[in-house]
Amino acid sequence: MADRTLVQAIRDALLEEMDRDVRVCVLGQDVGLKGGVFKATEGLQPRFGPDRVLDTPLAESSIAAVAQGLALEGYRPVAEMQFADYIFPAFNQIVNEIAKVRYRSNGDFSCPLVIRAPTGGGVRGALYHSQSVEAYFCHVPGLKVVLPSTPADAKGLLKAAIRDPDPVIFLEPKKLYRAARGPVADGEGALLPLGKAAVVKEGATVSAITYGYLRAVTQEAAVRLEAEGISVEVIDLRTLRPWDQSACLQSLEKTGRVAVIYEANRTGGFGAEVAAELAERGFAHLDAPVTRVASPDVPAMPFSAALEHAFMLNTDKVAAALRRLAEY
Amino acid sequence: MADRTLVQAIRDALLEEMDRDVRVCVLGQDVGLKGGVFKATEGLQPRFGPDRVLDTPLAESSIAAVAQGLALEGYRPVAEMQFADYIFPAFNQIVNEIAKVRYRSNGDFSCPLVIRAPTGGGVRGALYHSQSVEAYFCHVPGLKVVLPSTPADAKGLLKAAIRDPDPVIFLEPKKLYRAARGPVADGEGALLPLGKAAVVKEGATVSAITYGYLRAVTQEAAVRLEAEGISVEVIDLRTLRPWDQSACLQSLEKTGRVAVIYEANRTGGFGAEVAAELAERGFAHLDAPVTRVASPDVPAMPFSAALEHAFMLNTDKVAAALRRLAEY
Amino acid sequence: MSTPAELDGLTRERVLWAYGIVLRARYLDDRRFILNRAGKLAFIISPRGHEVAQVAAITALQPGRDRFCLYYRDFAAALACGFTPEELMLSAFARAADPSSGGRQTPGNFGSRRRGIIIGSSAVGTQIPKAAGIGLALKWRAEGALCYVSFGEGATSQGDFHEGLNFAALHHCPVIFLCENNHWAISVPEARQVAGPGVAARAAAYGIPGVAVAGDDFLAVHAAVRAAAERARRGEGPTLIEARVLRLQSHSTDDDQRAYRDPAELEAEAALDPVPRMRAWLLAVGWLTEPDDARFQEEVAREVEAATVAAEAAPEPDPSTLTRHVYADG
Amino acid sequence: MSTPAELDGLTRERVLWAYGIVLRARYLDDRRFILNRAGKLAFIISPRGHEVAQVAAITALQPGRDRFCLYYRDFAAALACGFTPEELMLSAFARAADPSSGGRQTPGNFGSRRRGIIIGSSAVGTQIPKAAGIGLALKWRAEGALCYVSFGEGATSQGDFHEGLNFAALHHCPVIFLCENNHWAISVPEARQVAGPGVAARAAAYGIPGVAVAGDDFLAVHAAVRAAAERARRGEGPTLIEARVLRLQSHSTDDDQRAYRDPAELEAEAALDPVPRMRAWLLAVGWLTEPDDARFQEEVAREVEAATVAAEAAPEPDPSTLTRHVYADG
Ligand SMILES: Cc1ncc(C[n+]2csc(CCOP(=O)(O)OP(=O)(O)O)c2C)c(N)n1
Ligand SMILES: Cc1ncc(C[n+]2csc(CCOP(=O)(O)OP(=O)(O)O)c2C)c(N)n1
Ligand SMILES: [Mg+2]
Ligand SMILES: [Mg+2]
Repeated sequence: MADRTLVQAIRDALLEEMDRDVRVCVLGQDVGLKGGVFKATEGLQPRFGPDRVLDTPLAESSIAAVAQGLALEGYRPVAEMQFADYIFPAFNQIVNEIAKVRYRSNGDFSCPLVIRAPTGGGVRGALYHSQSVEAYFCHVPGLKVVLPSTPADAKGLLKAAIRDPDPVIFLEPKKLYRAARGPVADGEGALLPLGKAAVVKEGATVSAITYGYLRAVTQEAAVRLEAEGISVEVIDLRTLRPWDQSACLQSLEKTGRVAVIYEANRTGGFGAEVAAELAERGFAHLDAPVTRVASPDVPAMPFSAALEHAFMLNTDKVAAALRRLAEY
Repeated sequence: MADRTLVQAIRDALLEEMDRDVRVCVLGQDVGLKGGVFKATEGLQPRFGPDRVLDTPLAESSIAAVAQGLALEGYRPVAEMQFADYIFPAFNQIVNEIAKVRYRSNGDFSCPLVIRAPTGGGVRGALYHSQSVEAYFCHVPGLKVVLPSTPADAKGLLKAAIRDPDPVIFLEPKKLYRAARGPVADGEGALLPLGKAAVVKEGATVSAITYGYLRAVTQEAAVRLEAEGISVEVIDLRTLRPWDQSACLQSLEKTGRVAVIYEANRTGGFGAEVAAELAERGFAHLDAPVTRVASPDVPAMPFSAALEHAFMLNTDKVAAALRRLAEY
Repeated sequence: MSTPAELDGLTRERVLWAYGIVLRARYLDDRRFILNRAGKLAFIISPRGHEVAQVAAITALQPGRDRFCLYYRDFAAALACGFTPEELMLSAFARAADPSSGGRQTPGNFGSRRRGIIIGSSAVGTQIPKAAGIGLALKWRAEGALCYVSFGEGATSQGDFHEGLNFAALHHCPVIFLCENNHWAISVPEARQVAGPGVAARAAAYGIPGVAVAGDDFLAVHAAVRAAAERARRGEGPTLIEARVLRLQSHSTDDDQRAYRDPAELEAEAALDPVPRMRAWLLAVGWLTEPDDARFQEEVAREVEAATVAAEAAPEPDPSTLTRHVYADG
Repeated sequence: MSTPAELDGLTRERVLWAYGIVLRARYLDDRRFILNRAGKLAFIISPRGHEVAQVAAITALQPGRDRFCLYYRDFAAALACGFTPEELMLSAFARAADPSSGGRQTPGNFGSRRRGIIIGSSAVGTQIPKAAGIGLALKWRAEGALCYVSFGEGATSQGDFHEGLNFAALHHCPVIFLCENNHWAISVPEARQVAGPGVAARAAAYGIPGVAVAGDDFLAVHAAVRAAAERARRGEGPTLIEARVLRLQSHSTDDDQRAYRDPAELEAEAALDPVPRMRAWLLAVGWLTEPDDARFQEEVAREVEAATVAAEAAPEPDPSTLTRHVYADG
């Protein structure tokens, strides 16, 4: 068990998987000598060479397409999009091509690859380095979507994503890259299954379902509420597609009160799916409305510290929402 | 009041708006002499010339970008994407650029334009001519999204979209282009406001909220259920962003039972937003879970008639779901 | 057209085999149109006018070894790559046994893993950078295989065309980019589609060879593709070839080109059908005799009829399979 | 560098004005770095090495009449287009009065409707086809205005570059595409970015002029842009210009180029800083004297200091404005 930051855990996962399987390769802008703008691929090119750690041109559509070509030929590419905000030029290749390869060929072809991208805000990244894009991909059958929030989860889930037989969009909360630090296992011991949520903290009164950066915020809010006598169960989804409905329903049945907490713009965010599904399937057990706590519907997070702060959820806002729900 | 098909109503709207306002222009693949693959722009180029009705290269990103450039210069472009399935190469231009122009310039610039695209299935269009893409755009602050289902609505809302000061994604259910026919007013009398749902049929037991092709299917199901003694209120959202929450909540308060019926893949579809919001805000009035009725989570609609039929919602499936809900 | 002196390694047998493929494509196409008018086939994209170019190109390559990213108009190319008439008819009828997609895609999206035909989609141009990625893999594997990717001139307007060529050229990927330039993208003429001196000339922007050939000249297309293949196998990188062809049918059965094209031009083009021209050439050089040709055509007609009957009788996909193959475990 | 004989319509006054802009850009940049190190500015993208090329280009155009789609490195170009030092400092401090975005975007996304500077984004390359659309509008309006759009050589890899050039060339849009080729896209060198003979050579693919110029040669850049502008205003369509420049700083304050670049090369490039070279040229041709220059620099330093003080003291955006300007009515 080493103590690692989230970005170090990502790098460890890449390194171990490349060591384990010669088919695994990495491509993207600046992934080579620079080691990526967040250092997630640091040291990989010196170790594995400029082919297996390939600096691509500044063209996301072709990054996705080239990764796809490699996957179709039996490689296990891990493509990096420098920021999730810049994944959109590749949207057609991802949604129309990569996601549909298996289905449209009636199972004759498959497209196992990972597309990694730093997501979310809170680092003064402004409108184009802060977006939360998971909802776009969670609506796409054929894709899996992962969004971890601890170093151990990041490593374990990235390793699993690389070994998965299907394409995985792997979103990394950039605010946690260096801020999150914790113990991480080596090698096979680190592996975690996709599709399983983590019950981060048990509780009896309210279920707080979240993911990504807001896991830590929600935990803080839960601690604060505990002192007020409100017992919050915190669940980190970790994988968004497929998401762990049974873990969430189990919690709902226990508490009868659910908040879904996410960083993206509220309307049409992935939290809508979670809320709609739980409100439908858990209806008989609900003592209060399934409540969404999300970011405002503005196009993206502004640069100004004052506006960024106004945009982002924080412990105060989450605690207030959970308190309201407990008191419903 | 002329009797028009939906595609004729679209064409009438374009023609009237181009006559009314010289800034309105049309661009896209095959919109010129051919008049579009569905004939929505038929006769416009002979009337307005090859500039105002511009055949573009086969490149959706540039179609969106050029439309944006024209809008920034004071024109009112209406861009056609040949099929909604082919809007994805333009996703970056739409989401990162068009939608954010007003916000990122702090209101100094605006980007009034319309992007039209035929959406949905049921015409043997297979995986790449049947997709329902509305959820991707409903998650984007800065965009408006319209999806009409009758000739009168199509005309009235398209005219409003063209006059709107903000960018509008205008999705047209291609299965209804010729199948839907009805009375349509001329000129200003046709205009309809964005953001208002239509209560298509009043009812007391169940609220069925839908849009697009499924409006007619839901109406048929409602008629069938009426004979069984189940009174269904049918609401057509018409505009999806912003959607008419108050009309839906009013109906919910009356019936206590809501089904949200949509053609897209279930998971992460726009129906999730409607269901989540109504289940939250209408909680105190609900006698049954807000229920989603949607298409299965497969990447898209297959070509085979047998598989297409299995994919699509129809009167039987919708009636069965509404019956279950009434009996909850 | 050229004479056998220029044959460039081609044998008479191989050319006649190619002619047989061209004939099958044409007979199948005729048959499909009849079935379409009878309401039995929902949708067809015809290769009419492109057949000779398509088959000449594939004849210069090695199906089984190479990879093929075909596009929806590559009906004759698909036959040359090994699809049988019955298989293509299964696809036209959207039958369960359609080897490309089990009836899930419109016919024209060809795929077969064992044949190296990479499953395509209908989204124009997406195959181009994908082929660059496949080429990169083949380069790494260094077994001399290459990737052939074809598309219309309309597809060259997509950003993906540029990104694919730039990538393949940068990394010397063994890829042959073949543009079947029929001068129309549905109703949009080349003059409103391709700025500048033409498709082949765009190769220079990436520092790779660009070659324009007459698509009805079997030997010319074959030689261009063969040279590109040798170059690719030598590790020298990609080539862009523009085969100039005619679209002798409307874009698809959903289109009627008389609405936007000059009737005189359509008539003039009809007289330039490459299939009778290939036949005339083979007769002229003595590789084909009238009686042989008649026998050939009879055989092909029989084969096409048998394929049609078998495909029509084949079962439709079971509706319960709708949700299969979304993920590996489903 | 050239002599005044080649001045091509430029007056001494105009060139000295341009030199003043270059100086302002440099002084502001130095000031911003100090503020960044002091923790007062979160993020900077430096134009260091690009200033002369940027200002020479804008000096050949008509701010107020023309449209400008600048990119994030166009700090000196923004000054030349009319932004004041104080305005740019307001943007660096993300103050409410930042005229581009009221503190919503990172500095470097310049916009001002009244000045014809089209608000940009950070997404590389998106401005290129947008400029084609603006060009189309200007062509329709036929008032002789043009659209100038700039970008790095990394941006030329995007599909949007190709789509924008193809469209503008097809429709003879009055657009000047100016690539500031500094040979690096963050850490990716030109050799792994741009296949083939180079950026300017790509113009031929679209049948438009492509011109490469030394970006530290004020007169050469000015002349190339001026010729392109005349061509555009005559209705003859777009031009692609490649100005070869040096990136004398890391990509941004989040980057450290010593991690991926050869120290000897960095040192050699530092000696080629275009700002002292412009000064030396002006001294050599006698348009500038040492005392005048000293006075100039003092003025600029004062102006920059005043701008900094004013901007730092200006109020931050009111958090309650977060949800404004999503739609027209909000
Ligand atoms: C991304 C995308 N946009 C639009 C279409 C609709 N469409 C299908 S084929 C076609 C024309 C293609 O022309 P070209 O590339 O020249 O090939 P050809 O059909 O002439 O062989 C168009 C516009 C599509 N399939 N994909
Ligand atoms: C679509 C997109 N992808 C990636 C990035 C991240 N990024 C910002 S600048 C840059 C390099 C740009 O290089 P170049 O175009 O040469 O311009 P330069 O910075 O050298 O002036 C990258 C990769 C981005 N902003 N947008
Ligand atoms: Mg064509
Ligand atoms: Mg650069």
